[in-house]
Amino acid sequence: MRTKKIVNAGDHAVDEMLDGILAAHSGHLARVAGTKRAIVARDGPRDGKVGLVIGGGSGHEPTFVGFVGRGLADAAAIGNVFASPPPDPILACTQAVNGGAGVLYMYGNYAGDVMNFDMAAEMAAMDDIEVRTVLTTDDIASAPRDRRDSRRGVAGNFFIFKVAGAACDRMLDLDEVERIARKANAHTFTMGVALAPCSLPQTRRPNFEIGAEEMEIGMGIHGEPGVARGPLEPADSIVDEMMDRILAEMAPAKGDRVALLVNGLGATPLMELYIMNRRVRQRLDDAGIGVHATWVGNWCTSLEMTGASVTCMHLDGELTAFLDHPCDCAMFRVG
Amino acid sequence: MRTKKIVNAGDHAVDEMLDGILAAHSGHLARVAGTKRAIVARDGPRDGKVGLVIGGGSGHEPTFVGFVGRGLADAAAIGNVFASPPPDPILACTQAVNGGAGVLYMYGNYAGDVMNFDMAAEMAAMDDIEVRTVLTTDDIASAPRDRRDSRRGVAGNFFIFKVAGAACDRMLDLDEVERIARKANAHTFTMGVALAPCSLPQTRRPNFEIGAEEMEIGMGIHGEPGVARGPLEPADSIVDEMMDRILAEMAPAKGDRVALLVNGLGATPLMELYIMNRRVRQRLDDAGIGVHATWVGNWCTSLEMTGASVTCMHLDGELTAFLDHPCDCAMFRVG
Amino acid sequence: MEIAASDLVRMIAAVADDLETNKDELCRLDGLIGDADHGIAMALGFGAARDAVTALGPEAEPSAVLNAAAKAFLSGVGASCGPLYATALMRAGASVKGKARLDDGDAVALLRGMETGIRDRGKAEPGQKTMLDAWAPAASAAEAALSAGNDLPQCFDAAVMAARDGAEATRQMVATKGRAERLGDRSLGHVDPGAASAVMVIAAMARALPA
Amino acid sequence: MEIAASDLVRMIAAVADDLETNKDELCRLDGLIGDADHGIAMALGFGAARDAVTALGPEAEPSAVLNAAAKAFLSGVGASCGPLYATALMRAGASVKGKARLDDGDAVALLRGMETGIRDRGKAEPGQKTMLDAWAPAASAAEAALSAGNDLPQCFDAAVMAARDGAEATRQMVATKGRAERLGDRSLGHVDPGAASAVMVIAAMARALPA
Ligand SMILES: Nc1ncnc2c1ncn2[C@@H]1O[C@H](COP(=O)(O)OP(=O)(O)O)[C@@H](O)[C@H]1O
Ligand SMILES: Nc1ncnc2c1ncn2[C@@H]1O[C@H](COP(=O)(O)OP(=O)(O)O)[C@@H](O)[C@H]1O
Ligand SMILES: [Mg+2]
Ligand SMILES: [Mg+2]
Ligand SMILES: [Mg+2]
Ligand SMILES: [Mg+2]
Repeated sequence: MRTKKIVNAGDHAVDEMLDGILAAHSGHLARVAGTKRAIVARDGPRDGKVGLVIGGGSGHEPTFVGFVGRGLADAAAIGNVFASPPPDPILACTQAVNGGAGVLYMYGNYAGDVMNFDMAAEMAAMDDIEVRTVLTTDDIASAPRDRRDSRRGVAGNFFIFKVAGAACDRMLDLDEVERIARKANAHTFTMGVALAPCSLPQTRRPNFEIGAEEMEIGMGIHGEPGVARGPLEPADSIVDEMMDRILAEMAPAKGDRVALLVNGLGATPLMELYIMNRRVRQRLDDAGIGVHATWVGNWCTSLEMTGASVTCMHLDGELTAFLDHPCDCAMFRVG
Repeated sequence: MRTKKIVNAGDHAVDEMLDGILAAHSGHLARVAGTKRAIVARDGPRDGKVGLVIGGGSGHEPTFVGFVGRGLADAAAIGNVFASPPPDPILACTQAVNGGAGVLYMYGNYAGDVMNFDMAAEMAAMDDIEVRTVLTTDDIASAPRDRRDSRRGVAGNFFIFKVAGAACDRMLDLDEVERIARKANAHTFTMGVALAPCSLPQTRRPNFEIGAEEMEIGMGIHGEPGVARGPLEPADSIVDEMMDRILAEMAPAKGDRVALLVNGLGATPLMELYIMNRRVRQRLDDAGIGVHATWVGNWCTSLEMTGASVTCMHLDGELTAFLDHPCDCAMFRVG
Repeated sequence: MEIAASDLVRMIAAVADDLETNKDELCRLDGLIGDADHGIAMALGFGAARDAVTALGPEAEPSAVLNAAAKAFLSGVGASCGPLYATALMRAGASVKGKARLDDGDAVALLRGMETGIRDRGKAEPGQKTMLDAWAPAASAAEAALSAGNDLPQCFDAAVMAARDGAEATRQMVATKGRAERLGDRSLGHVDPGAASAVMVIAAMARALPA
Repeated sequence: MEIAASDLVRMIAAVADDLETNKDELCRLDGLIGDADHGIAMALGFGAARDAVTALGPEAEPSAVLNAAAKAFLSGVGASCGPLYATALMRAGASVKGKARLDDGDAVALLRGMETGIRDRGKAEPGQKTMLDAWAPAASAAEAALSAGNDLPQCFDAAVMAARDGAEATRQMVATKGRAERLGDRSLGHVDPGAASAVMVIAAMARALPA
C-alpha cells in the first residue's frame, strides 16, 4: 500500500517542485544560469559582501530555498529528498554569490552534507574563492552536551541562518560573519518529537514504523529515529520534557531573553503548535525569561511527518540586533 | 485507536490555542475585554472606518484569526472546531470594531455560521450598529453555477477578505465596501481535493473513511464529503481537473490576470503544493492568462487533513489595487 | 400529571446526560455526511443548559427555566444546533409563559414550541433531511395522542416513536439544508445526525417526566 | 583473465541493474536506522555512472572509464554515498592509470583503490558501522586470495563472501559515523544499509567479470 501524495513521477518531484517555486517567486529567486538546483537571490549577492550559501536535502521546505533573499542567504544548493546536494550546485552557488569578500557555507551537520560541501569548498579554492564553513548543531537530543560538535542541525537553522545572513547584509567581513554565525549556533537549542512518519516520493512507504500510542523523542528531520521512544503524552507534558532539557542546556539567568520557534514537521496543525506555545510561554514565564519574538508554523519540515520541535535562541544585544535586521525572502520576511 | 495529536484535554484545545496565539502575537492581537473568543486587532479599528468582522469555526488556522490586523480584518469571532461561533463573541467583535461607519460581516456560507452571525447582527441592530453581511461562496464544486449563492466558502476567503479589508482600510463607506466584497467573492474560484481525513481533538477519530488509493474531489474544509470520489491521480491530472473547472467558470479572456493560491489542507508538504503550482502555471500560460501574484502554503486548513485546493481570483484594476494594498496581520502580510 | 420547574430542570439534565453518553455516536453519524462534531455541540449545549438551570433558584418559573436553558445553549455552543436549539427552547419558554406548573396540554405545547423555534430559525421544511424531520412528526404525534385522550407519558411515547420514524426516514432523503446540502445524492442512505439527536432529546425528556 | 575497458563498462552496468532491482530493500534498511533513501541514491549514482561510461568511445582506457563513472556519480547524487563512491571510483581509476587492460593483480588493486577512496573521504575506520565494514574485508580477502594463487573469479568470490560477513557483522555494531551515529544503542540489531549495498556492488562486479 503506497502512501498518498500529490506527485507525478517520484524521481521528478524535486525538479518539479523547484519549477513551481520559481514560478511563484520569480521576484525573489532564480536558478543560477546553466544549473537546475542552484538557486540564487535576485537581490542579495553584491560586491564586497560575504556571500552566504546554505543548502541540504529537499523535503524540509521552506528550509532551505525559502530562506534565500536579501538579508538572509544569497543562494541555496538543493539536493534530492533528504540527500545532500552534490558539489556541483554548491560550487555554482558559490561562484554566483562571490563578491570578493569570501563565502560562508552554512548547513546542518550531517555526514553527507559535510562531504559534499567540503568537496565544493576545495573546488572553490581552485577558483580563489575563500570559503568558510559553519555547521549548525542545535539538536540537543542528538548527542550529549560535551559532544555538541557532533550534534545535528534541525529547526534552529531558522535563527542561525537569519542571524548570519544579517551579519553578511551589514557588510561585515568574513571573520566577523563567521564569529557571529558560530555564536548564533552556540546559542540555539532545539528539541523535537515525532508522532507519525513521512514517506519519500520515490518509495511511497512510511519511513519508519511507530505504534499507535507512541511518540519518538528527540527525532531528527529526516525520519531518522530519535533518542527514545515513549508513550504519547499530553501536549503540556511533551513541552515540559522539551523545556526541561532546553533550559538545562541554555542555563539562562532570570531576566534573560530568548527568541522562540515552535516548529511543525509538516502534518501537525497550527492548533497543536499554538497549544504547545502556550505551555512554552508558561515555562519561560515561570523561569523569568522574556520572549523577544515568536514564530509558530512549518518552518523546517520533514515532508508530511507529524510532530513538532521547540527552539530557543538565547539572545544578547548583538544576536537580537541581527535577528531583527530586515530580510525579504520568498517564504520568510522580517521588518 | 485514537488519532495522534499534541493536545491536552480535547475540550480545551480551542482556548489553549488562543492563549498560545495571543502569547505569540501580542503585538497584533488582543482579546476583546471580558471575552475569550473575540479577537481584535491592536491596530486597525478606528473612527469613521467600516469595521470588518470575520469568523467561523476553529481548525482552519491561519484562517480566521491569522487574518486580523491592520489592512485586513478588524476582529475575528472564534468558534469550536468546525463550529460557528455563537452570537456573543460575534457581537463583542462588532462592538469592539464599530467606528460609526457600519460593520461588515464576512464568513463562509455555512448554515451554522449564517444563523449565528444573523442573530448577532440582530443584536447589533439593537445597539444601533449597522451591519451588512457578505458570504463567501468560492467553492465551485459545492453547487452548480446557477446556484452560486448556495456554494460554500473555502480557501478563497484569503483573497476575498484581503480585498474587503483593504477597501475598509482605505476608509470607503459601507455601500462601497460591500460592493467590493461582493465583487471579490464573485471573482474568486476554488476547487479542492482531499487524500486523507482530519480528526477532531475531542473525537480523535478520522472524520471520514477513504480507501488507500482514493481521493475525494471537491472536498470542503471540514472533512465533509466532496462531490465525488475517484482514484488518486498524479499531480498533473489532479490540477488539470481543477483548472478545467476553474477556467470554465472563470471564462477568462487571453491576457487577463489572476492571483493564485495553492493551498494545503494541513498535512500536505510544500513540495507537493509547489509541484501543483508548476502545473497550474503551465495551464494558465497555455490559456494566455497572466499571474499577478502567487501564495503557496497552508492558508486555509482543515486541521491535519491531507489535500490541497487551487484558488484563482480573476483580477481587474480595482481588485488588483486592493489585493496589493498593505496589510499587517499576525500570520499574513502584504506590502 | 403536572410538570413543575424542578421537573423541567431534571428533564434538561437527563437530556444532557444522554447526549454526553451518545456524543461519540452522533459525531460518527455527522462524519458520514457532515463534519463530525454534532455530538460535541449537542453535549456541550445541553450541558451548558443543565448547568444554567441547575443554578436557578427554586422560585424560577418554567418559562424562566427554558429561557435560561436557551441563553446558555446559545452562548455555549454556536454551530448549527446552537441557534436552532436556543430558539427552540426560547419558543418553548414563550409557549408556557406565566404558568407556574404545566399541565398535559402545556407540555405538549412545549414540544410544538420547540419545533416551531427550530423551523423559524432554520427556515427548513420537513423533507429536507434535518432535525425537523424528527421534531415535526414528534410534535404532531404528541398533539394527536393528547386529542385522542392519552396521558402525558403516552403522548411523549408517541412523540418518541414518531421522532424515531422521522429520523429513520431521513435515510431516504437527499439533504437540501445544512452542511449536507452540497452532497446531493451522496447524502442518501445516511441518517441525519440532527434528527438522530432529536430522538435522544425527546426520549430523554420522556424518560425524565415526573412519575 | 584480462579486463578491458569494455568489461568495466559492463561491470558498472551490472551494478546499476542490481541496485535498481534492490533499491526498495535498501531504502527499507536505511529507514530502520537512517532516512530511507539509500537505495534511491545508490541506484541513481550507479545509473548515472552507467550512462556516462556507456557513452564513452571505444578508445577510452580503464582509468578513463572509472573517472567518468566517478564524475557522473559525484554530480548525479549527493547524499553520503555520492562523495564516497565518487572518491572510490576516482581512486580505483588512479590505481589502474595508464593500463590498457587489467590483469588479475590490477583488478584486485582496483578493489583496494575503491576501499581506500571510501576510507579517505569518509574518515571512518572499520567497526563504525559503515560501508567500510564491507569494503575493507572485501579488499583484504581479494588480496589474500590472489596471494594464495587463486584466479580472479575466485578472488572476487572471496571478496563477496567477506563483504557479506562484514555487512552481517554491522548488526552487532553501534554506529559512530554517519546519520546513524546519533542513535547510539538503537542502531544495534540492524545491518548498515551502506554495507548491504556494498555487498551488492561487489557481487554484481563479480558476476559481470569477463567469462
Ligand atoms: N436550516 C436548518 N434547519 C434545521 N436543522 C438544520 C438546519 N441546518 C442544519 N440543521 C441540522 O443541524 C445538524 C448539524 O448540526 P451540527 O453538526 O451541530 O452543526 P454544523 O453543521 O454546523 O456542524 C444537521 O444534521 C441538521 O439536522
Ligand atoms: N563517514 C562515512 N564513511 C563511510 N561510510 C559512511 C560514512 N557516513 C555514512 N556512510 C555510509 O553511508 C550510508 C548512508 O548513505 P545514504 O543513505 O546514501 O546517505 P545519507 O545518510 O546522506 O542519507 C551509511 O549506511 C553508511 O554505510
Ligand atoms: Mg539521505
Ligand atoms: Mg460543525
Ligand atoms: Mg456538524
Ligand atoms: Mg540515507
